[in-house]
Amino acid sequence: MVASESEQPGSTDWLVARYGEMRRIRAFEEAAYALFLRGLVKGTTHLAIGQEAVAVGVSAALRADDYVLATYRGHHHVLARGASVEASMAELLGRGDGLCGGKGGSMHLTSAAHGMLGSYAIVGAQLPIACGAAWSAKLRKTDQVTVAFMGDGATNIGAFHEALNLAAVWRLPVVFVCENNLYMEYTPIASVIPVEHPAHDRAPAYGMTSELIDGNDVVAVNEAASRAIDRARAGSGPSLIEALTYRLTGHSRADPAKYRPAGELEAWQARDPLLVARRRLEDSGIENSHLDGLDAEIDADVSRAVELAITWPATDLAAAWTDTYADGASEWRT
Amino acid sequence: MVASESEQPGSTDWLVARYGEMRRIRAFEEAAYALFLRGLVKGTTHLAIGQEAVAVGVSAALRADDYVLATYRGHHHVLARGASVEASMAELLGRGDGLCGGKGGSMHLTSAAHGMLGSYAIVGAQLPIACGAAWSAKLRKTDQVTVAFMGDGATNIGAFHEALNLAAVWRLPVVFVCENNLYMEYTPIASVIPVEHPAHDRAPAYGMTSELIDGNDVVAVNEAASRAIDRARAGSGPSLIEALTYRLTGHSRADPAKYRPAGELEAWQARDPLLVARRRLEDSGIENSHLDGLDAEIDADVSRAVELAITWPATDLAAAWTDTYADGASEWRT
Amino acid sequence: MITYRAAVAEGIAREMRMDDRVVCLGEDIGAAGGVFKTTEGLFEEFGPERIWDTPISEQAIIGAAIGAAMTGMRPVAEIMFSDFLATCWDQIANEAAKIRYMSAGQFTIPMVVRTANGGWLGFGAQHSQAVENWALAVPGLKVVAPSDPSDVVGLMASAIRCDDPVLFFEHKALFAQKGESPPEGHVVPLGQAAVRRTGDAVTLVALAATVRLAMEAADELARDGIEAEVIDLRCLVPLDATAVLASVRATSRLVIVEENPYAGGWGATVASIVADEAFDHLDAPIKRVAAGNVPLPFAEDLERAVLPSTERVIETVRSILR
Amino acid sequence: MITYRAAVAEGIAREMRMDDRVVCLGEDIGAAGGVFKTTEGLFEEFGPERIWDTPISEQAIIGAAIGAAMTGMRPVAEIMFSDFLATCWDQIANEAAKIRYMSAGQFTIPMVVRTANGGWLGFGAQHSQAVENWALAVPGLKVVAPSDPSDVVGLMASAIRCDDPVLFFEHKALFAQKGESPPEGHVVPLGQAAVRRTGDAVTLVALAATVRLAMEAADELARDGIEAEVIDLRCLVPLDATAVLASVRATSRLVIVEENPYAGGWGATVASIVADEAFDHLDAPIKRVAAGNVPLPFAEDLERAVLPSTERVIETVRSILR
Ligand SMILES: Cc1ncc(C[n+]2csc(CCOP(=O)(O)OP(=O)(O)O)c2C)c(N)n1
Ligand SMILES: Cc1ncc(C[n+]2csc(CCOP(=O)(O)OP(=O)(O)O)c2C)c(N)n1
Ligand SMILES: [Mg+2]
Ligand SMILES: [Mg+2]
Repeated sequence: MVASESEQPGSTDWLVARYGEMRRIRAFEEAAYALFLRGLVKGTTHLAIGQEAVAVGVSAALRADDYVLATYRGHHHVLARGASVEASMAELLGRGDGLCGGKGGSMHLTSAAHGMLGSYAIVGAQLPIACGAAWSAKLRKTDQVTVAFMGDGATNIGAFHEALNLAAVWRLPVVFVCENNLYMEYTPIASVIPVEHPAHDRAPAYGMTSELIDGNDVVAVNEAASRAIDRARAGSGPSLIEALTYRLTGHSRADPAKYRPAGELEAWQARDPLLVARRRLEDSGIENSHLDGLDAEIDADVSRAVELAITWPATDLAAAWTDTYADGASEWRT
Repeated sequence: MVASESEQPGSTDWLVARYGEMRRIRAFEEAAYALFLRGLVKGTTHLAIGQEAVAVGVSAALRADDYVLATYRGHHHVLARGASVEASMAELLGRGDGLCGGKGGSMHLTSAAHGMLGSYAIVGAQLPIACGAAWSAKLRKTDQVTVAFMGDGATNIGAFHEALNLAAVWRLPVVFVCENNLYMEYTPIASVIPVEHPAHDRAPAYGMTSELIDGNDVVAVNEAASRAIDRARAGSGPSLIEALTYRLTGHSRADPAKYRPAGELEAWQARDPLLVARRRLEDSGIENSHLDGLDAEIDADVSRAVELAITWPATDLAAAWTDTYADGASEWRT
Repeated sequence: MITYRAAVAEGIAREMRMDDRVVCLGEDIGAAGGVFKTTEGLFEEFGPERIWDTPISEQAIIGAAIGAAMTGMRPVAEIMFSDFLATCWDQIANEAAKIRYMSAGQFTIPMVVRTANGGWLGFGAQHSQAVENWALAVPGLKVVAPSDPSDVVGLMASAIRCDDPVLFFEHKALFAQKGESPPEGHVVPLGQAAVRRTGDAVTLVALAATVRLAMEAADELARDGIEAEVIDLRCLVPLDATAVLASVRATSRLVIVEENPYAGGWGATVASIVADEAFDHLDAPIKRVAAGNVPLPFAEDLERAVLPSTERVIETVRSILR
Repeated sequence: MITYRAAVAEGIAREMRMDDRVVCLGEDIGAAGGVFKTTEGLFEEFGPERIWDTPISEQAIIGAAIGAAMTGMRPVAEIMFSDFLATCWDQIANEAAKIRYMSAGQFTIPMVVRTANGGWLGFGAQHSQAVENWALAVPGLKVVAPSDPSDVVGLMASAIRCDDPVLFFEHKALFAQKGESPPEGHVVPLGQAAVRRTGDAVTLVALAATVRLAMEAADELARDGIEAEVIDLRCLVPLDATAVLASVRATSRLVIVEENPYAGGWGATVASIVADEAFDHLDAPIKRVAAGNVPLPFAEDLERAVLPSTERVIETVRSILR
């Protein structure tokens, strides 16, 4: 979420707030999974458990009027921007009061009110669109910045190339953030890419500034994001950030993640972004028990919100026929 | 054309043969332009005047069973591979005995008999297809090499990125040759690209070997092409060559090329690949008068071939209805 | 008098003068004025702040337009030849067309994609297709294809003012055509077909370049006392089915003249509407004069053999009047 | 018994055993067995020399298949969801479909593009479309969409043996469906529709997942003594128009049940053929039960409201029998 004025980036208060946001996302994701198993969340859903620090660290570096675009793995981003748990979960449940009226679903969480320009489920598709939002800010001279998230696998698709090139040529105020979680679905990214760092190693091809960072450390993410966002805001053009992270669950609900080498999951569990933040807070003298209390509070909040969303009514069938065109309807002929 | 056994690459005989091929292409292009002005060649046509050395230098490094793919600016490539002037020009004229029966036209010259897998008019489209031909050679264990030509402007399209990445990941026996002629249509390439060398500077993004060469020197082209082709044939994977060159005419028949800065054309005319080759030959003791004689011979040959093609009959209208499907016909329903 | 070609730039310029949010992007559209000269003068009048040259990156062009449209601009993107829509079809069909719906109306996409469409110029299989039917098949898009300079200006006004993504098909074979230059403020609403000629014997439904074929056929048929009504659809979405149905109810006969191939062509959708909703009024089989089911050949005579022709329209009408 | 899902791998495996030139490529199709498990077992049986995992590069996947097909292989490419065809539409519609024609038959493109198509699974607007109509609109492609496991095997054999580029639409909602496992050597020729049920009151034309809707509707109608004939097209190209026309000539009534949106849907092409060639035999308006003209919504109840249903088929048939 946009950091409040009182919180000085890097301060203990600031980090506690970020920790809380990450915990909130984690609780949301766990609830989503549980509802999936209960058959209440349908279709498919891609959790960001383990990748919370990227969303939270970047969001805290943004202004409220900045723009964000994400992928089908986007719950963390919409929540980090400030969307409510109720409306987000209601969307996964296909309810009329969900963020997108039940018409988008888990893969398309969108919240205009939070500058969240959408979650896109065609790999790479959000990247050219992000260029457009950034171009618009430049044209309107608003100094808004656009951040586009993507996965490591997305760096192999044509849209990535075209978007990064255009951003560079037009010096657009956009920051591309690659969440490198080592896998494109079930395939290790190293097996489908000829360079070590899928995004970072390609930045020179676009003459673009780039950083390779620890994506599980919310502080490191925030610092790098702040640098890139400041640069964009100052009119110095786009940058790229490759955040090394890991999804601690399967690719999507159906995936038991059997393709992982032994020990890999455990090693990353030890680097869980929540643990990393806790360790930092401990070092600043925050008691673990205090954080446990915070956890309980957040968990209870999220759980209340989720239970509430479950009680919300189903979509009105008439909603199927609205919003195809700007007149609000779907008529394509007289 | 595939160099004959007797010609030692780099030898004077070899260079005279290459010079002759370039001259033949030049004469063809000039004839095509003249026929265009006479209204006999219709549609549009993209000449390679000034870029002959790239085609001839690369072709001389290839085996007869190797594959080549080109762009809509592809006359030089199909001729360099050995297609006849008659059949090539007849295609531009839309004649039934043209290379593609009049169904392809200037932008789609194709000659299976010469391993010329086609000229593609959607920028970048030939690059993934080239990967496929190379993959096939690998699968069939034939040690054939595939060469894909492209323009500088093509390096900004998604297909370029996907093709180079796949070639690298699969270590395909393919060589990508970028003819950097400084312009994408009427736009200087430098204005739409954030790096200095559109292809060469991007090779590292694919972990790919690359050379930046003088594309107007047929010897330099041949040497670089030989290195890359040998590497591919040996199973050491793909490479990239960026050949600096210049089109001495407009982008297509309609273009007066007014966007050129003063002096640019003249500077490149002084580096005309035919002149560069002549200078090399002079240094090797070949009299200019000998080459003038050769020119006259080739020009007369080409002109006879062109006049012959003009006399060839129009397409049979029935040809419109053949070759949509493999049964030879176009029926899509019972 | 103004050419269809110049009408494109004129239509855009009129809107740009009134609305700062309108910006253009595309390959070679700036100082070069576009490869078809359809943006000539815009760069001179509006400058590089509003007329943007792009790399050869069709996905980036459409994506940039979408993102700008979502955030307050009204971009007009050029895809040089409509065949190239295939290189950015995901951005058009899966993104631009669906963002409003997927977000339940949170975002509006007021953008125009202009593109040079169609055949008759000997440009071969990859530069000659009529692909307005591709767009018809994607809910969320509007589809416009003017047949004369006045409509180019009037429909461009509506397209740019429209809050939906509009695919605006400029017909290559019509660029040189001249017509009345419409007065300032000329607007042709989307979804309103034009009856180009009235008649009682048969209804000819046409679009863009096929309007001329239908008109020529009607003139020829009139010599034999056969009066054809010619409807220029102007748009495929919104489709003015009312106009078609009203005409067919009066003439009882329908011939559709379309440039795309028969299989999957837009005429099939029009035919199916009529075969359902005006069935009782039909006195003859519904006929479609469309392109043959082949990629377009390069040679002029072959291309003409494949594309619809005035002669085929005439023959077809005669075949259902016998 | 075999599932539709397993039939996909079985159909491919049978051809791979007989013909070394058949190779597969796609995302996660190797050791992972495909996200829909439709290639399960292939990697184990044929190994990495014949089953190739790719990066997320749909244009490269199709391009690689084209180039390999031109040079002696018979590749089978997977595009995970048919919606993603939009990301490689140029390679499919402008390259694969046209290379044979543009080269006057110098090159042959024996390749199959398999893809998971269609809705009913709550995957939302970008993972649920039925886009077989996109392929119908492009001359040069063949278009196959099986409705049961036996046809999956038999049509896969024909598709892989076909020397043209074939788009093979596997329906996501049918993957779990079980049916008889067809004997070795089972081949269903392309372009031969199957009459799934005979009847004299009305012809129902369906494809892939809509075959079940038509059959259920027919069963229900039969209770009232209305006997519907159900034709499973199996392929859009080649289209078995003969079978449809013969049936309509007998029943005099036609209802088409298709999953794609009405505008630009394949049913329109079928309707227009019938409205032309069987006009004199028709006793009622031609009806099309298609998806609504909207992007597909995520929520289950909304998606069902938009997609065609058994109930709508029944109502529609009743409406033309009154
Ligand atoms: C164009 C396209 N191709 C394939 C897919 C199917 N798909 C969905 S997620 C995914 C893997 C993406 O990997 P990555 O970019 O690393 O993101 P992650 O899932 O790891 O967050 C694939 C292949 C898709 N959605 N879009
Ligand atoms: C996808 C696509 N976009 C645009 C075009 C139109 N076009 C044809 S040639 C060309 C310029 C290509 O420049 P470059 O790659 O440098 O090749 P050159 O013409 O200089 O040989 C353009 C934009 C096209 N054919 N395909
Ligand atoms: Mg990943
Ligand atoms: Mg160039």
